Amino acid sequence: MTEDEQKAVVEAVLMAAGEPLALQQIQAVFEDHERPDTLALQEILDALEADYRGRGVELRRVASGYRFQVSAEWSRWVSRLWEERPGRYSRAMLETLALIAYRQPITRGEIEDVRGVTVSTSIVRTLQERGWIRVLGHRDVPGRPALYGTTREFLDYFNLRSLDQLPSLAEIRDLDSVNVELDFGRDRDEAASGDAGVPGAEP
Amino acid sequence: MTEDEQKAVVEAVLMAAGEPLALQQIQAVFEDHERPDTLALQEILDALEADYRGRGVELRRVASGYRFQVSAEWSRWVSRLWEERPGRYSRAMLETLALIAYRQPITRGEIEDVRGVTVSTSIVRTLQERGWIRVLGHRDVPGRPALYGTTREFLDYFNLRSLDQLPSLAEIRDLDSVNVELDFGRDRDEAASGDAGVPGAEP
Amino acid sequence: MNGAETWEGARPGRPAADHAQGEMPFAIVQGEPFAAPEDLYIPPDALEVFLEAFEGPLDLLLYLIKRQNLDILDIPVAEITRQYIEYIRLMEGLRLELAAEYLVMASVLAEIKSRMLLPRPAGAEEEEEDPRAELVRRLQEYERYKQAAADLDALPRMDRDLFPVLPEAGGQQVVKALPEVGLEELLVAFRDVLRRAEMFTSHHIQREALSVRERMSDVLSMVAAGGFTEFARLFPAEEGRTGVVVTFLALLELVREQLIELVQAEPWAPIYVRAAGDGEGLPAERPAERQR
Repeated sequence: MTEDEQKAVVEAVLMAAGEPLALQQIQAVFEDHERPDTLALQEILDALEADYRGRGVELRRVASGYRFQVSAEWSRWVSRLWEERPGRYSRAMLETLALIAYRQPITRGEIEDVRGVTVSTSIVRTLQERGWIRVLGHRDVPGRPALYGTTREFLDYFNLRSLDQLPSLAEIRDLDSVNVELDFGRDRDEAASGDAGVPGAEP
Repeated sequence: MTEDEQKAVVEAVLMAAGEPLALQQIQAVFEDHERPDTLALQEILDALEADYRGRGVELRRVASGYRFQVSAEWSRWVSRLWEERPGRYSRAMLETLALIAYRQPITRGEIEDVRGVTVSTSIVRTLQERGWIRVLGHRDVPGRPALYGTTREFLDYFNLRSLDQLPSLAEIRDLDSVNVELDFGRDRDEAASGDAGVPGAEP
Repeated sequence: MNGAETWEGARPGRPAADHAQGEMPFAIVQGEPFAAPEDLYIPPDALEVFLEAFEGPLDLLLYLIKRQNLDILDIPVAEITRQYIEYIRLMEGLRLELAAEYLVMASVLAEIKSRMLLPRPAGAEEEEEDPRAELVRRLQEYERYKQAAADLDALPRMDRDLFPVLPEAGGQQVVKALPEVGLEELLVAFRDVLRRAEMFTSHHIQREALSVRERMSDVLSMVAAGGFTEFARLFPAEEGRTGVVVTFLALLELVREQLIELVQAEPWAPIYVRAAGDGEGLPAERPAERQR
């Protein structure tokens, strides 16, 4: 077995192992007559380390041996591999957000009064985590419910300078007659997510 | 972002993915302004493929995209890392899989006709669970039997880019070759039309 | 030709020994060739092993043919049938469970054999089909897929010949992409909820109110930090006249909704704003540094 072949075996074994390998573990995959001694193996490892310097992966020595790892430099890109496809917000979430935008400052109880159904804690939390709503204060009634309002991020996201750029009620009422294609898109979305109000993405 | 950086990102992403990545999947990890177009990405992939030629791992294009893998050349050493030996597939399973691969779309009854024995439900289920075959539709005959075909995962697993990389089927000789006075052309035609469109089938 | 030849007899150039001598096929048992002469006791499990080695009657027939180096296109049906039946009998004698397909094949062979022995009518040979044709086709068809299966098995495949690379990739935590929402989507949702609540007919919400409501939120969050905010600080000078009006309306609405309180220690003293229920006494000193 040539040195190049030994090196290829070491590279292959380290790549496939999925965990750090000690020198003895690497040596164990060789048959007796082809096995590099510790010194030769160390040289091979040094050479591999040099080969991979500045590349997408690197050979690193850790406590329990050697392993290949994706260079930290590129982890930002690699992590995008595992990005989940974005879900969709439920109808309940959108209605809650719209009511907070138009009627702020507003408590959860007041939203529920208008919607006629309970507003789940998770909806409120999701909107807060998204940075679109915030607690402005608390209404001075028993239970001191939180008063919600929209944020700067909300305006930015929807590309608004201020809230009064939102359409008026009259404009909203006419939405269906003006935006036929808009309605179509909504219906399709509903069909895709099963049913309006069924949480698509909310946790 | 320089070309070298793009190349390192592609290398890191492919190494980390653990499965074949399509060009679009690789492009998706880049932000808009740094993303290589398809041509540039293809060049990067070609360069990476060349970089790894003759080494312990190789960049291989299979059905679902590109994947880094430990070359078959070194599998003897790599498999010594693990106690467990990979399972063998029974001839019944391999023959069933081969018939589905070469003759798709094909029903279970048609497989049984060729093999001369019953195809057990468990074989079909196992192949489906492995993700190697899928139901393509149903033949429009009484009982509406399922038509099976192979998947991209099947090709990926067997290191293939497409069905026409499968080894060619042996030719079917007819009795003409020894028995010229007899006309068995009908049989040959039947066999040929049964294999229509399947790679490696006789002309 | 005299018109009375059988199919079998008409076959030219085939050594007669081929079908005349009828050797018993043998099995491989524990790696050793296993001869099975008629008079020898064969342990049942050995035959089980043997039978398991075959994928069915076609496979067994192929074995019998290949083993004797016979041309698949020119099978000595009588002899092969004899060997095949002998096999089946042996299995049955040992009460091995035999798949029905083996028995079906036995009768197919017997039928071909009898057709082969029938005299061929003279002059009709062009239209006549070799009784073996269908069997030969099936055998070849099976053989090619048997070979294809072997070829498939020989392809380098994952987990046996190829292995995925598994470098450490730093946790692989899933980054959850946030859903996108279009403004239209939001507005349609709003329209629907208002419709349901029949609020289009009421006068709860006016277009003008929006800037006021926005300002209400701003004021509320300014005073929510606790303590007092000086009234005048709520009117940024750069907003001009409109800004003053909007803020003033917002303050009135907030007072009306009992969300804030306005406090003045004495006439002409500075007016302070605080969140409702934030019931502390008036500040002795100006507390306004806490805001903004």
